[in-house]
Amino acid sequence: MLWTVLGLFGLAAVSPWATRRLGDAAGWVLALGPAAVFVYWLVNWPAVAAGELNQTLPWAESLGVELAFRGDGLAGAMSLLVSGIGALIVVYAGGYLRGNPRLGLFFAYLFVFMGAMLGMVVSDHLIALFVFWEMTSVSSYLLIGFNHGKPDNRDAALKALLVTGGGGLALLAGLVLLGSIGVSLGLLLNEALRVSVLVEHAGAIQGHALFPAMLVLVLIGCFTKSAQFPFHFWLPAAMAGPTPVSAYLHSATMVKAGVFLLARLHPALAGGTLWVAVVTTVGAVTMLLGAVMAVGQRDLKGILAYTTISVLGTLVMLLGLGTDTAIKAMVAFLFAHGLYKAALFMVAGNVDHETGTRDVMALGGLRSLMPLTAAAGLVAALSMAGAPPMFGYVSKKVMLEAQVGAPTLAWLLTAAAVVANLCMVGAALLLALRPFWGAYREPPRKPHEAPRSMTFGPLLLAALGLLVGLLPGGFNATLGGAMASSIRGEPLAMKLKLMFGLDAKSLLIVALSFGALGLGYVLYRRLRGGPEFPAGLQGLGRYGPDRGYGRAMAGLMGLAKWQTRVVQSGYLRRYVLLVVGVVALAAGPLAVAAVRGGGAATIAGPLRVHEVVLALLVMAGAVYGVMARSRLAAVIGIGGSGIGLAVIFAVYGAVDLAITQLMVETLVVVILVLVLLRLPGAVRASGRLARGRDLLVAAAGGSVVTLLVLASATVELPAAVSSYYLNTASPAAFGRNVVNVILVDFRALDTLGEIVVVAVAGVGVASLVWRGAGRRARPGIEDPQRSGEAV
Amino acid sequence: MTLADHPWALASAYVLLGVLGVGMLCAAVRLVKGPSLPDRVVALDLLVVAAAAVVGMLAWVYGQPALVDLAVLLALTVFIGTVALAWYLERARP
Amino acid sequence: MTATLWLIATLALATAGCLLVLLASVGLLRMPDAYMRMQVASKASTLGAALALGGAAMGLGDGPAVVRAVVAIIFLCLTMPVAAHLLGRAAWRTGVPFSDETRAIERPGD
Amino acid sequence: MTLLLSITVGVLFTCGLYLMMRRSLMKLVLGVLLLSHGANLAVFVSAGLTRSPAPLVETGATAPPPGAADPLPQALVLTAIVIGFAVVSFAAVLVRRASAAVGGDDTDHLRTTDT
Amino acid sequence: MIALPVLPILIPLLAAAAGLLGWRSVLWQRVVGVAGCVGLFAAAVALIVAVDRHGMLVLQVGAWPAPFGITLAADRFGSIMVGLAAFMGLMVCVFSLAEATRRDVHRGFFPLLLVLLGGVGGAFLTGDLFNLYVWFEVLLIASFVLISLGGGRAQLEGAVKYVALNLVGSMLFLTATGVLYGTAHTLNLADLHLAMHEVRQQNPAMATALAAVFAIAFALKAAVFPLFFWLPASYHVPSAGVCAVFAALLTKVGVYALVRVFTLVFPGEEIVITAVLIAAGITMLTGVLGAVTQYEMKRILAWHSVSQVGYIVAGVGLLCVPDPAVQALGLAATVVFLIHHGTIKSTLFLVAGLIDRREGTTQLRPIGGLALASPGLAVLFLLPALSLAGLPPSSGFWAKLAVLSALAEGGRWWVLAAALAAGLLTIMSMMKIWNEAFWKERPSDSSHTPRRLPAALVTPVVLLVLGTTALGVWPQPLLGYAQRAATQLLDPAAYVEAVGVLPPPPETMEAIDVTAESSRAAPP
Amino acid sequence: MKMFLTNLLLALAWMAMMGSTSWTQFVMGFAVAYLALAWLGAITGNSAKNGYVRKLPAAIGFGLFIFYELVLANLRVAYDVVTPGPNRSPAVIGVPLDAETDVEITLLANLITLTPGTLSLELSEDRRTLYVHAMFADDPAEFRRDIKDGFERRVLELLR
Amino acid sequence: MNALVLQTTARLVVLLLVVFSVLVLLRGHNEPGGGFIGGLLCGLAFATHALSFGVRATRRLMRIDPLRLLGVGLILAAGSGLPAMFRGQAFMTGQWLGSVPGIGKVGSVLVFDVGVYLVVLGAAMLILTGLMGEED
Ligand code: NA
Ligand code: NA
Repeated sequence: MLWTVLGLFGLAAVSPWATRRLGDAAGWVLALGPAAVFVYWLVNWPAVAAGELNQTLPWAESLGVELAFRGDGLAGAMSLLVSGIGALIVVYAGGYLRGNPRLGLFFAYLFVFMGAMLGMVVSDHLIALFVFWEMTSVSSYLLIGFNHGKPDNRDAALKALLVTGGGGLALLAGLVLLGSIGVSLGLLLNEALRVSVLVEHAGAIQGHALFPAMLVLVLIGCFTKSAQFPFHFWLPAAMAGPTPVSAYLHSATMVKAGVFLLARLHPALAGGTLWVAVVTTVGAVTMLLGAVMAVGQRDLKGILAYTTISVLGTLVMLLGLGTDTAIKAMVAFLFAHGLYKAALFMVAGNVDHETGTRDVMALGGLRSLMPLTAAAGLVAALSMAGAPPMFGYVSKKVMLEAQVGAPTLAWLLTAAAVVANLCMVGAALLLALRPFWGAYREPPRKPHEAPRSMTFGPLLLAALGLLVGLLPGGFNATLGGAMASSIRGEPLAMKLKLMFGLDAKSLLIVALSFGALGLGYVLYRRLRGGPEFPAGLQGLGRYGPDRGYGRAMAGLMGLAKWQTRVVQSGYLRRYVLLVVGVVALAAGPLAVAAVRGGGAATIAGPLRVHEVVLALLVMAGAVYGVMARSRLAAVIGIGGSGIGLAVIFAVYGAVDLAITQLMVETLVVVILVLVLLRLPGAVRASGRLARGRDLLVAAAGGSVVTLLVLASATVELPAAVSSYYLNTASPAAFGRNVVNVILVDFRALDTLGEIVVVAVAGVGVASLVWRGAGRRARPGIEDPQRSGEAV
Repeated sequence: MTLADHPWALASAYVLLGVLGVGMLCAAVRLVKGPSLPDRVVALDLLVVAAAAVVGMLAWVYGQPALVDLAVLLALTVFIGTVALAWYLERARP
Repeated sequence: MTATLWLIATLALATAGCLLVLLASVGLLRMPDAYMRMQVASKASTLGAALALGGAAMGLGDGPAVVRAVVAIIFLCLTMPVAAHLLGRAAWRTGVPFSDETRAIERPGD
Repeated sequence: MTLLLSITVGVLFTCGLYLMMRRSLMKLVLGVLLLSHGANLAVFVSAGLTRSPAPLVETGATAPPPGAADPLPQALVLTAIVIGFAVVSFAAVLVRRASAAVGGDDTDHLRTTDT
Repeated sequence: MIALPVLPILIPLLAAAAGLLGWRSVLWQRVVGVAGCVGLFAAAVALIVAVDRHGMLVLQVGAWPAPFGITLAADRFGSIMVGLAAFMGLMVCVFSLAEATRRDVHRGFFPLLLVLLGGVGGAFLTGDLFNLYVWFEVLLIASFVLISLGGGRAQLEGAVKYVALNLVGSMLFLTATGVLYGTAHTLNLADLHLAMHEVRQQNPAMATALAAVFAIAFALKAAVFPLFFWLPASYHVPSAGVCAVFAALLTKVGVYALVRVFTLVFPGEEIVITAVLIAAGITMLTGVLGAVTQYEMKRILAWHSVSQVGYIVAGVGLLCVPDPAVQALGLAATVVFLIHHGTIKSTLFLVAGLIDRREGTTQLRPIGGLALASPGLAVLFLLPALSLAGLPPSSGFWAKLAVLSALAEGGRWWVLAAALAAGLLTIMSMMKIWNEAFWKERPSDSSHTPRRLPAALVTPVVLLVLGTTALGVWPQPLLGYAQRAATQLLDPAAYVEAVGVLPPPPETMEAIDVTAESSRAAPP
Repeated sequence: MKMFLTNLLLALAWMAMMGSTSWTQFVMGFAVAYLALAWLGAITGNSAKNGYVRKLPAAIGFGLFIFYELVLANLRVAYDVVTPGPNRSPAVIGVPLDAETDVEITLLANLITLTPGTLSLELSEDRRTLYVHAMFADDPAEFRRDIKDGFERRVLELLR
Repeated sequence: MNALVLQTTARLVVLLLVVFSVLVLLRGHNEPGGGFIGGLLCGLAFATHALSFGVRATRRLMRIDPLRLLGVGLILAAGSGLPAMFRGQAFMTGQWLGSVPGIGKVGSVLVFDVGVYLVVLGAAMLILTGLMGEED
């Protein structure tokens, strides 16, 4: 299984090069990759059915992450869907983007996306699954923004990435929580996120205190990815991508990722009230909303996008219900949708490609010019509408069955499903009838039938939809049953059939089905002339979460600007003030406590006049340095203070120190004087209030240091290190000046570092003051005012 | 024979240190008062020279010949500091 | 006995030095203009420091220390007048005012 | 004396920090210089004050006279002094170049790299 | 083997000195620069391997026994950090062969870079607190000069703010070190570990106060909220190579010191380290918010450095949880994140350098269309950008996952929430750059003719991108190493034993009492 | 100068031979060497041999003179400082110079400065006039004469 | 500064200080002094010279490029620890050659201190001449 994923990534890496070599045939040839994956799953289906297809590789063991693959029914079915439709999409894209110099790049993105999708569906370890999950987000970002010349496309791509990425973060948090729940249940780190292990501990997990938080986070992840209300708004915007992308995104894969994960986690997490309530509600709302919004669209891809949202809502709702019928319905619906929606997107793409417009109102009568496309569109649309004998009809039937049999609020759910279906019918007819039948309207470009590469896919998919509808038994026995069992967590037989029984429930369902079809047709009649009637519905989109997204972005910008203004004001003095304030506030109370704690300190010994005078001088010099009007006077004051300090050192037996301090001070004064000479004039002082505040904060900072110094005397420990120096310097290090011996021998490494500092300071000053050194710099490269000046 | 052997001598040495201290304070006052920059420089000069005397006395009081070195260096450096300040005063004139 | 005498002598020397330093400081405070302050400060302090240092070094009775003290004294005598001259010149050149008592001020070109 | 010198440390820090909060670049450097003084004195005082002979071994002896000052803080402070010297020198020259570049001894002119 | 711990300090310093000897020759400077970096890299690799195989390597400089001399102690954490410094140093050095102008070289670019690396190496390897201060100053002054090397207004402005604020931190560090010496009377970290037991017995508040001051000093160096101002004000002003080396190393040293001190000297100071954790959470958000307003690539990256420091420090902050398993997770996360961020952020700065070279600016508004014009550059940006955003499978994802797992294990939900929110905004920022520089069409009023990118500029970036991508795809070696490093960090007793702190010999035990105020030499 | 250095060298050699670095040994060595030079100066082949030998006593006398002046002037200033009310008469006075060489002028200016009450302020561009600030200059002419007859004469005597 | 009095004195003072700085360096292991103090003193000496005669004259007088001085100093200081390494001892283990009267035991430590001296001197010179060079 690993190789199927890696193979696609490898294909991604070579496809830009391969596309250039293969020319027009590239699509057909490269499609062999996903086709091979498709074949792999077909060939291995017995193993899948037997649950024997497992593979575990070490990955990030330290974090308990393994590349654990499990080819169960769900994985196998999804893989077949992904790789099968994927192969068709590759073929289709080869035609759709023929001659586009970036076709190779497109294939690369597509294969990354496909590989990630395949990796995701087969992952048993949730972190590995998440890795692939995020890869789909990123590759879809690149795909949506493929035509990035237009700002709208870029915005749409970003919106998709931010919403799904944000959801991904929630999901990650949820998974991390789930992992820690697992560990707290006694699982090993690497097992705690293995779905196959978690399933066995479902009860314990759901009883854990962190379960609700975890569940909500995971659901947010799934809902954003699967465009559930209120996160659905990114999906219509993502129509911007080239059509093959939309097809792939919507039908098979990315948006189904969320549904897939819900299905994957269903055995472990589902069943509780929270799950049922949240998932069912969100799903139902999304189903209704998507369907209603769909009929308000004029853009082919817009209609498709909203109907997709509706279907996703349906799938989620079914998973929320979680009854056996609901799961069967979900499986059927998922596949049916995969087939017809991909076909319809390709059909829409063909229309767009050939006519240059996607506005349904601008199209009409294309049937004769594009017969194959029209045929595929019609069949697929019928499946979408749920008309017999299509796969769509079969799945709709079982869906309604699930609604009717819902444990609570069955009537409400059923009503919602019927309304949604009715809108779907309208939308389907709008898609398939309006452009092809009726009077011919002159589109922007003269249309003719799309090339074979672009009709092959939709025809095949539409035909499959019809085939499964007619003969659902094969599906029941293979894909459907295996997938449903995986979701259920125990064997579950699929029993889809075209015909219906004659019991009351079956009759009700059939009645509802056909009723929806009929009402849908009525709706279509209203819509055909132009969708004025649902124009009001557009408001739902405009004032809904999308607007919230815009507001959030603007708010974020405002907040960021405010923060920058407040925190990063550019006033150095304010920075210093804040830093010192932090020191005073954070360390001040602790320093006070430190002085009061511990033993009595001997801090007030006998005073000597000259020492007191020296200390006063040091302080006076410093204070004068602060008060002096003239900067030179300040230098003199501080210089005096430094020299006083030198003498204080001398008083306490530190001659070397005193000498050094003295000479350094002198040199510093010389340097400061040199600096001062060419310094521009000083600015006026700040206001009294500011000065008072600064003084207060500075004094608080100073007091902290004073307190710390005093506090150091509260602890009495032997000075063993010093004794060692005093006793060892002369006999072992052959020097009688112990301080110097420390500097050049005991702690010579300090001194080495120190002279490096001095040397660098010298180099630095030289580099600052040498104006001449750059004269011979190469022209063009020399850029003294480096970037980052403006704004 | 050191200063420390005679309490009276030691006491008078401390008195002398106090005298120097008072002198330093006077100089500090001038340093602060100015009014002209040369005044301040002279005050600094005097402070350092007084400090040299203090250090010399301390060498005696503590019996630390090493401190004399510091006094020597104080005498050396005060010159350089003054030269620099004078250099500045002359150059910085408007 | 000689030791005590030596001690008294060195103390006297040091006392003179310290008093001179004090004198210089007081003069620095009391004199009316920068030039006169320089006069008092630079010289009295030089002599004072020299005496104090010399006295201390001799009192210390350490040979090398006395040599160093002598070096310091020579150095002070060598450099202090130069420093004072430079400061005076700077004051003079930058137009630091003379006190009202000053009777005559001759300048180059007069 | 420890108390008085601790207060001296505090005053040095206070003055240094206050100077760093001024608008003048030169005062910024002077502030750093005072901070450096303060830190050096803090290290020196914390380690314990002794009015004692310098840690020098007399010729012929193997150790300094008993009660000699702790040599380690001296070495540390010496190192710190020299580092402080290097840093302050560089800062001073930097400030001079910066004030020339922004046309004034004013930190409020240094705002273009923040916002 | 005995020499190994000193080589990462010695090689760059000697090379820097050699560079100064022949400073007039640009060729000589370049040769010495590359030779020094290669040597350092070799030494670092040897060190990492040796330490991982044989345990800690300890060198008593000057053969003076600990705690009397200075001890160099290389544990896993220290060596991997040295490895990071060496690797990034080498990459930036090669990059600078093309980027640094003759003028820069004449002003000492290569010796300065080498000194910076030497200082960083010293900081990562030393087992002595004051020596740590010295190496901090070494790398600090080298960074001062490097940041101002360009000499333009922006460089000088940034440098002033950088210098001023970092010096406040240095002074704090120095003061705290002095006070700590005055309290515990030793500087050797291992010895301090022992001495602090005694200190805590005599005055526990003193230990806490000192811990707080050290935390503040190091947090300032690490650019943790609310002490990060220096970073956004200055990180973006130097040339890209310098930015890269700064991003790789400067804040890291602060974090390193935080880890070292809080595992060895102040273990169990819960109040302080809790504050650090909270600050880390705020830092994550502040940093990303700051980036939102920026429209210049290097500034954006600089702000993200702040944010990412929050993630890094969060791992350290988990030391506030008494559970050693959580502590180990946190520290391991810190190590992983350090390495991740050190490489990725630098790579991105180097990419900014490439864009600067090609387009003449790193402002986002006047450039565009690079995705089509230079697909290679697009790949070189996109991969590390996604990694910075924490999207899998990249080093950034594993690092983030490690931090999140640790936070979850420690039950610090608010910080975890902050980390997630910051993650989203990071994605946004990276995509802003991508949108503006790569996807957006080139503004029509742009008159700049793109310049070719020389191989010396591109090669290190390619290597870095390959390396970091490999790290993302195959993270276990790093993760495992980090885990072992964290375990080692949480075993101070082993550190003390390896350093071999000896009890003082009996005759020196009659210690001079330096704490008492006395004037024994001079009679009263 | 060469002779002086020779003298110094000999003194150092003396110390080395005595195996002592004490200052008494140095003084002894210096004295002995001086005497030797005074006697056998011709050996060095220096034409100014007698100059050095003769000038050393002159220099010592000069030193004593300076010391005397220094003490005297200090006392005068001290009196002025400690007594209330001014009894001084400050002035800036230009003194024409006979001294020509750098060393001569420097020495003179320093001496003037070193003695309290006078401070050399400025040397004219043509190096012919030294402007002196005097605290007690009741009569400028007399002041000039004092300088020229006192300091300048002695300086020139010593150096020429 | 064009002051005759200063220049005349400075000649003497500079010479004195330079000699004194070497003295301080050499005896530093046993008396107060050492590489730092020596280097700083020598730097101050040249500062005096520069202030008296102008920085160009000082550069001419020094003849050695201060940057080279830094390089040599660093190599001496860092290199003084290498011989020990080549003998299999820890870096910077003292290597002693013998006794020199007036200085005491001489060895790698003195080399180290000389390195310190040169670096401090070089840096001081760079800073001073750099700053004053701008004035010329
Ligand atoms: Na203590
Ligand atoms: Na040694």
